[in-house]
Amino acid sequence: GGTLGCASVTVHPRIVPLGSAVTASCTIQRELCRGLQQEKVRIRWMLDSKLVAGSQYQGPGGTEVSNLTLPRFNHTHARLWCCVEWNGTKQRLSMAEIRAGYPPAKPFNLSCALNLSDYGLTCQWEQGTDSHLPTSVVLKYMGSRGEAVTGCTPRGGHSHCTVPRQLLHLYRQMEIWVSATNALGTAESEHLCIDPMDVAKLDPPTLQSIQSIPFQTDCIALAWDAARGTEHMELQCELRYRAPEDPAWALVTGIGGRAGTAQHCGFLFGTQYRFQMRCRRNSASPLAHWSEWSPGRNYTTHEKAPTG
Amino acid sequence: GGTLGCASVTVHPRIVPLGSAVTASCTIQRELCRGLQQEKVRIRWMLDSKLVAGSQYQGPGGTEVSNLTLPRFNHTHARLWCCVEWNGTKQRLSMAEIRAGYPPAKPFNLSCALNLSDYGLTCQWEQGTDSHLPTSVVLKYMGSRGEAVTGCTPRGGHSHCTVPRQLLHLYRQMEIWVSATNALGTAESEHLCIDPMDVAKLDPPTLQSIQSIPFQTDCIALAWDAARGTEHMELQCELRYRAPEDPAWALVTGIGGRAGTAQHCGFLFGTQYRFQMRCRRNSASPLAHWSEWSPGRNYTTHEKAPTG
Amino acid sequence: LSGDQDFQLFLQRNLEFTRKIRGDVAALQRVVCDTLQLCKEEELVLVRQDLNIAQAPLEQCHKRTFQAETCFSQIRAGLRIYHGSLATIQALLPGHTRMVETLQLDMANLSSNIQQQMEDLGLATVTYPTENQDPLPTFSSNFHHQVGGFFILANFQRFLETAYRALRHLTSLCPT
Repeated sequence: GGTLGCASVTVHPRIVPLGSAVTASCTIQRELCRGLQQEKVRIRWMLDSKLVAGSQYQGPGGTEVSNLTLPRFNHTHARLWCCVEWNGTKQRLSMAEIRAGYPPAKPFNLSCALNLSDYGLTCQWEQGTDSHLPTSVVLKYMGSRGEAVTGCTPRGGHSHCTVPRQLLHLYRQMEIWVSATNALGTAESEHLCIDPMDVAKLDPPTLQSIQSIPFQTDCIALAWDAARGTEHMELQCELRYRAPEDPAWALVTGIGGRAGTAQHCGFLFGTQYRFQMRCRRNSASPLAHWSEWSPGRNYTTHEKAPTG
Repeated sequence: GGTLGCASVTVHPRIVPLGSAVTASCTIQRELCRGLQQEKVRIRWMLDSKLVAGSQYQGPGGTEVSNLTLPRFNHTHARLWCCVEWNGTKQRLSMAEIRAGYPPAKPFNLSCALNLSDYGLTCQWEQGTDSHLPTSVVLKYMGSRGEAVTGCTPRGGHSHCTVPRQLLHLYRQMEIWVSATNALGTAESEHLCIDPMDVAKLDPPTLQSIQSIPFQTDCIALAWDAARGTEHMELQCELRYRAPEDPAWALVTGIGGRAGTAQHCGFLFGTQYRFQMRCRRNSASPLAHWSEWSPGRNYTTHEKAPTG
Repeated sequence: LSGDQDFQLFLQRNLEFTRKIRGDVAALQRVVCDTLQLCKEEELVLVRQDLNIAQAPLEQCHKRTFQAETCFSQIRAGLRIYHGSLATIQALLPGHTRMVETLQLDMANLSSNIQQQMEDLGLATVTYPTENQDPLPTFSSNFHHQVGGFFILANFQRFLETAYRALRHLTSLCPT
């Protein structure tokens, strides 16, 4: 680095792990420095605005050289100035920037969800500790010929991005991971092995109607519609209900298929219950996402007829 | 027209003024219609999905022809189907689309403003009544050799667009207008004759300081900065002020020049006033735009000293 | 062949995928009906004879002596033909380009899912060039172009129904 003219600074390495040593050398070619010819060349080093001592000696071909070692460099970003004393001033003749930080932390908690309106696969992750260095983060996946392909690049330091439908391959396993790279190294998150459809995020179902089943049963029948865009899917749904004074929701699992109707018994008579439902795609994958709970719907069961 | 094969429909004209007459004719060349040879050809017309009666006769060369007149065509867009009865069904053999509407309305309320950050000239206008026909709208201006040049084309039905700096000629009068064209005609807005600089839209000035002028006067002195990017302009500014209980703003006009300071008297003592200022480029053109009012600034005038 | 767990997963997934594609084709047919007023096949029997509309053969998936390898190959060949024909639809429905492109993406994915499964099963497969060079059909009039589009979708819907039955038939050949 530095100019090859009157003075040049070389630093090695330019980007260092925080706290490690940095060595620099400044070479002054007196004959190329106008106004410096007669003067005795006294080289001074400044780290940002702090004076630091180097060791000066005569180099080859009448050059003056000063070497400097910074044993434990703990700035994340600093400027090393090579100056000479001249007319009572410190003349800044050359400069090199030094950066320090850490190799990128391993991204973790990678999770993805397929948006069914545009079939984009949005993945998010945790970045881990800041490396203090410019770090490029990219979401990658294994292409059909086994090569790593870039799915998407998060914008401006975000830790999520969306792989567009065009790059996805539906109904087939894909290997996907986050890769972070800076001057000091690369780190990869766990590799997720998913079929994008397995992580489809469904909109909630809609509870259409709830009725008590006549002739004094404690059962109700409810009808629901699955979210648009899921007509072709096998769904697995859950119902929860609760009377105002109930401490917790009661849960009915395993409501399946496309039927859109379900029956359940064990309700108190003449009691107002609040019902909600949610669904997910019926798949073996543990990563499958439940939809949000549907908007709640109240229903008061019929009174029990006076007996005898 | 339709196909030259088995059946063809001709309509005249294809685009008509709303409510006017449309005549159509359908010609069936029996020998080219596979499956129709033996049948008695009964031609039926359908306007979109409504049956309409035509008059059928034998045309030259063994063809069957049906003519149709729609006296007052009042659909803006319709499909005219030529069908034949066949095996108990109406076979659609040919189709022609008819559109109806009005010549474009004359665009009005054309106004333009020059944006001083990118020197783009943004013009907006009112489109007038919908012509119901595909209409191309273009902002035009008179080029240096007197020919009409396209300044910009509004996107997707908007009624504004921006002439980029490269096409503009600053500090020179230009003639600019909107031209709307569809199949039934062309309409032009009023022609504006402006120097783009005359319609510069300035950012508001900033009120820097307001002080009572000492020694018991009812005057105040205020200092303000004109917006960035107007340093080379002669400005004309206005000040308005108001005490909380005042019904309306008081207006001080004719604050001019570059001075950036002004004085005004007639204020009550010990009263909190709210001040705002706006400026425009000092030009003869009545079209010059005032900037928005600057952010308001409160100031309480000093108390009147007890006399005697 | 069909007792294998992976093959079962392949079948379940791609049965759903085929249902999805059939749904998307039906949606396009509704658009053609709504915007072009072409809704009923029986009204277009005569004009159809003036047009030569691609119809992909699928008899290997019908036959009593059902043969997965040849049936799969015919499904893939058909998907390719209809993938190309959809360009005709795209030109007809400029406002629905994304809908057609998404359908084409799904068709390409389904075809390569089948190809990969055939390779996993050790069956011979064809690899098609990515770009489809088949020339697009030309139509003598805008009306014929619209009717051509209508029949491409109708034929493709029937093709998908047969393919779906073939895949379902495979699931029934083995205990799930």
